[in-house]
Amino acid sequence: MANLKEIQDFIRTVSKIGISEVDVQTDDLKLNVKFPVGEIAAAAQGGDAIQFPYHMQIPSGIAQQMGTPVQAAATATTPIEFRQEAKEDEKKYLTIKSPMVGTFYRRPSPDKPIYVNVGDEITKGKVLCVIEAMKLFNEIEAEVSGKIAKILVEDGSPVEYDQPLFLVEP
Amino acid sequence: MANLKEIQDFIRTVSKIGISEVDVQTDDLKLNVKFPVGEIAAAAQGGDAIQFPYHMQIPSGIAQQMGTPVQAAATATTPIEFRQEAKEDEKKYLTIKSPMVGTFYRRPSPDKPIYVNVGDEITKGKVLCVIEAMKLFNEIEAEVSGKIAKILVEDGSPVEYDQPLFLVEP
Amino acid sequence: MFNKILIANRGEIALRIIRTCKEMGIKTVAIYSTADRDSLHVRFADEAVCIGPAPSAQSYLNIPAIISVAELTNADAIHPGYGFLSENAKFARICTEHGIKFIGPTEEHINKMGDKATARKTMIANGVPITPGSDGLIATVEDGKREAMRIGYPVMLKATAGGGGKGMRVIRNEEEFEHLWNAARQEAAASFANDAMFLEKFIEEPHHIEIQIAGDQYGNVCHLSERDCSIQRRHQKLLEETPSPFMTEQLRHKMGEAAIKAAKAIKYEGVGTCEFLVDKHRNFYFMEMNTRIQVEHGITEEVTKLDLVKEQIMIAAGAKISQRNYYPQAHAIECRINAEDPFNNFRPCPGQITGLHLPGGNGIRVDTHVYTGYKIPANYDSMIAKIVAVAQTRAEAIDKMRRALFELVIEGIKTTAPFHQQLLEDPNFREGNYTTKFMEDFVIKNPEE
Amino acid sequence: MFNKILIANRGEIALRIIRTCKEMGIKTVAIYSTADRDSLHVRFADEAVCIGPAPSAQSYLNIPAIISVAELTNADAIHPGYGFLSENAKFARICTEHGIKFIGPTEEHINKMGDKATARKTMIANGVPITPGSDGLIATVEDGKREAMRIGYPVMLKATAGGGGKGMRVIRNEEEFEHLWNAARQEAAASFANDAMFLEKFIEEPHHIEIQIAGDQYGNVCHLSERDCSIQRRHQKLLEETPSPFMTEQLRHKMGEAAIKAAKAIKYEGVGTCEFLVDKHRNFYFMEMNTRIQVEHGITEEVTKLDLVKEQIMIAAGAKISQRNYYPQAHAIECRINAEDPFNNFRPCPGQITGLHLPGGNGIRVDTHVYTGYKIPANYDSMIAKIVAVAQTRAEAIDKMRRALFELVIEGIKTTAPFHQQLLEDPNFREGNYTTKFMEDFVIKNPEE
Repeated sequence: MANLKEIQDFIRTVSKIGISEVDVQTDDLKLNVKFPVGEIAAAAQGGDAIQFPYHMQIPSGIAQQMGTPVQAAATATTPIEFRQEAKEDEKKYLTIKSPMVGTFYRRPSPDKPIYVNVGDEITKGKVLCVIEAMKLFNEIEAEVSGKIAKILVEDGSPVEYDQPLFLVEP
Repeated sequence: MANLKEIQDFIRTVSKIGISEVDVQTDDLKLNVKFPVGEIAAAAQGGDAIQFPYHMQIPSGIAQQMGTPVQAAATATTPIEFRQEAKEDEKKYLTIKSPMVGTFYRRPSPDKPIYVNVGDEITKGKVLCVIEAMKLFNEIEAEVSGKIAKILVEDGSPVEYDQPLFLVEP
Repeated sequence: MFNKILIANRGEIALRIIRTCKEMGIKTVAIYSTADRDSLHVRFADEAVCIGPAPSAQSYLNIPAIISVAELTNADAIHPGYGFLSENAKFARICTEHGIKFIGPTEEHINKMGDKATARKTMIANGVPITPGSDGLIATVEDGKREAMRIGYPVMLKATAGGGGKGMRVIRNEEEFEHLWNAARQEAAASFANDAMFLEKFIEEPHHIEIQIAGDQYGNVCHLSERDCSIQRRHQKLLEETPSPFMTEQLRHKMGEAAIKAAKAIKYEGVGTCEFLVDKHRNFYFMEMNTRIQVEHGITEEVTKLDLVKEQIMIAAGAKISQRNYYPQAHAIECRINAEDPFNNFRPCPGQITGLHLPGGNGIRVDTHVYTGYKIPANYDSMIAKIVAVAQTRAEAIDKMRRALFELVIEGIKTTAPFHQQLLEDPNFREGNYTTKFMEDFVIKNPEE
Repeated sequence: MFNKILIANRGEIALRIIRTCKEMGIKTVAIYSTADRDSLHVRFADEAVCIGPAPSAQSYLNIPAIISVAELTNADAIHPGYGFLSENAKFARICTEHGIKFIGPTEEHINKMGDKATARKTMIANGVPITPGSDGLIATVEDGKREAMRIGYPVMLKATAGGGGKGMRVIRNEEEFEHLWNAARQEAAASFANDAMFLEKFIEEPHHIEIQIAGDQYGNVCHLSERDCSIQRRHQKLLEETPSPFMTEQLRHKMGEAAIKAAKAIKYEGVGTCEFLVDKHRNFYFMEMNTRIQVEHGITEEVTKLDLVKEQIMIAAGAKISQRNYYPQAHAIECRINAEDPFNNFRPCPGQITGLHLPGGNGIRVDTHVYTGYKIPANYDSMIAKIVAVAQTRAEAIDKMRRALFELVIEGIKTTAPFHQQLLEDPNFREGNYTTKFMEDFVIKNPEE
């Protein structure tokens, strides 16, 4: 009998061919696979989903050129590292993102305690951090309840709009 | 019994033919595969040679623009129609192509008989036509034997290099 | 000179500014909304920061976010491009308050020129010809009717805060005055939160001709000759050219001097444009001054070989301008390629560009932020490319543009390119025989019909 | 004026010629080999005819096929571009015999300038300075040694039919004379079927500077100033610029006059280029005249705003040229982007372009026949694009070119673009301090090592 590994390889392989449905029945196997129509083309092109459609459409070399200023002299200062992409294993978590551009602080002021740590249980409405923008300190409240699984940004770092700040285990 | 590897190879192969569905039933196998209708061409292109890759890779609009000169006044004369593409049902024939640019004639001179007609049996070395280039009449000999199935070019028409002239049933 | 410039804009003008910064060795910070993640300006800048969601009010018009990014990235100047915050006096002031150089005029300049009734007064005081009109703002319908009678119909009713054709009405007789007055005021209130109105003599079939100027921080102003922008549809420019086919050497001299006078009147700093209406007798009237780089600045660059964005940056950094004026050394035409369906009332057509081939070679310049696969967001304006053709004569420039449009292929969306091709074949256009009324009579032939 | 022009070439120059023809309202016929079915020149011409298989000898050099196409399509003129049949006197004659105008000089002009020993004699007779050298061809090794002694070592041994660096040897002393003589003759015989040789004084570290000229059918000749082509590797030009950083106004005047003299000596018709070597004392010596459009003609166009292909067509149609000379109004640099691996001895890299993004904007011109998906045939030369940057000063043009190369993305093949980026950063290059020896000492840094 075909084992799961074989079936999995079979599906992966035929998915790249670009079909919409396959039905197999043998003495010891009954298999039906349907492929979503819209995705077939992408799958056929090389298998994997591409996170940033940009990279498919424009020569990927353009992306590589970021941070290579024409004037060599101008490279003296290091561009700020804004964004850290979420990793694969973080997908099961809920993400709390920054609603604004500013500087991320984990406590209201240097002499006050930290709002939250990894492992803390939070409820909706709990203040998680402040983001300073134009001298204003904006309290960021949790929109979900759960347990803080990861804090993605260092205290005092700049953050951009929509940047993931916390992962929460629901 | 067919194993999954065999089925997978089977699907890959038939996918390139450009069909929409295949149904197989043997003693020990029942197989049904559906191919997405619109996507067949794209899927099939996965590995095969494409006759005119140009059209895939450059905006197809460029091709449409041929013969649309900028100056409207210049459209008075009609461009010569050089090429007639071979049709699907002609694939079983052998094609005799023009080895040069010139004018295609079916007889050596206006008062002489035609070299060959549709239905004529020809053997290798038989003169099929002349092509005039720079006042020189070049006899074109058959490189294959068989029966003339179709004459693709009108007597007295211009032909380009590699242009199909005759279809021969081998 | 600046070390790092934040570009508070998107699309082709953001890319345009990044290019000049790179050439000058200045680092760049791009800002972008979530709708513009895949934009070229994001890729080509040294740093890029997402500042908000797709709606402009929360991203490209979001002053606190933009100032925050400038501070976080240590940008020492902000270039606003055109549109968005480029003529926003409050933004210019906040930049200054935060020690960031706004690359453009001061808050005061923007206020003086942005309010049209004030601008008219300044022009009168400085001897710049303006269209006869009401003495300042009009309070009531009755005042308006009296003023209109004095000026003589037809008159143009305008919102003082207006722009882009909004809050404007042509009134041809007293009967229609009240109705149009109400409509224009409502529109102005909705569009600009300001329903103050004034009246001008309406010039029939005028030429829309603008003079590019540049002024430095030391009171020097020069002009860079004209651009003819009369080919417009509902006050949206479609094609611009320089020199204007309607221009004479004498008129250029007079209009250039008037533009310089207008700029000197307010000690203008930066590059700017004085827009004039020119009637068939070559009388010209000041309309307004745009206190920013214009979309169509490229044609002036091509015939003067200047880089106007570089001039802006140099002026902002305190450089002195040369004391001479610049005259066209060639003929340049720009076609604005918009994602609009010219056969369907120029309906916007956002979508994905599935195939793209841009023209090139002798005398062709292309400014675009799009590429094969680019998705045009529905949130912003529909311009996707500017094609400029430069040649020694107007006839050659027209034929070069036709050749370039023939080479241009944009698939997946509809564009205005087929309209431009027809426009360039029009006998009146080819003869340079057109006014701002041209598009009202121009019939676009749909080849599929 | 011509009704229809056949373009006896391929690649970017074929496209270049089609563009000007379209702008002039002249119909075009493209010819192509089976390897070029998917080329843009095939798509953009009004008609296109396949003339033979991939090898040039059977297609782009196949005179009977090309003449047949011209007759079948009723073309009244043939533009040969550069390379292939552009300097083939026999082809020019056959065109004339068939009543087809060859857009270029006559058979006689090509012969007079194509044979280098004859050209030297003509120059001497007309007072154009040439490098001291042998009095005509050299029959034997002994004659050669005697002449070399008279001229003074080092000497350059050259094939009279030579070109592209083939059949040339520098001889530094009498001991190596015989060995190098034999090698050069064999190479000349194999390359040009003509092993006639002559000797010239070898100029150490010269500048390779050429003067663009144009002559009409009435004996008028003008010059369009110089191009500096000293950045070359094995006699292949890699980058050209105008004005030359080594040029002075006086030298330009003298070289311009010499080039005009050279052209007038043979009543030259068409555009052409006189190549000179210039030593460090600014003595200059005529090398040869190219009786065709040059690859690098675009930089002259950008600084004079002329269209040289249009000039060629006008001259061929009998137009008179203006009697003035043209001087650079800006600075232009061209980088030849080749499908070669600069980190691997410039090994050609034919293949498929899988991703392409071309630069644009202010001051950037791109001439290319490639597109995303284009397969570069291995049969022809490796140049895939010419990028020209134009600005007011040399420093600005260099920075603009660096910005353009930064924007350029070509995927799927290796190109010379990374080399050009390094070249433009080299302090000696930036100071304009280079001769034809430059590339011998230039070390290309492989960023992956």
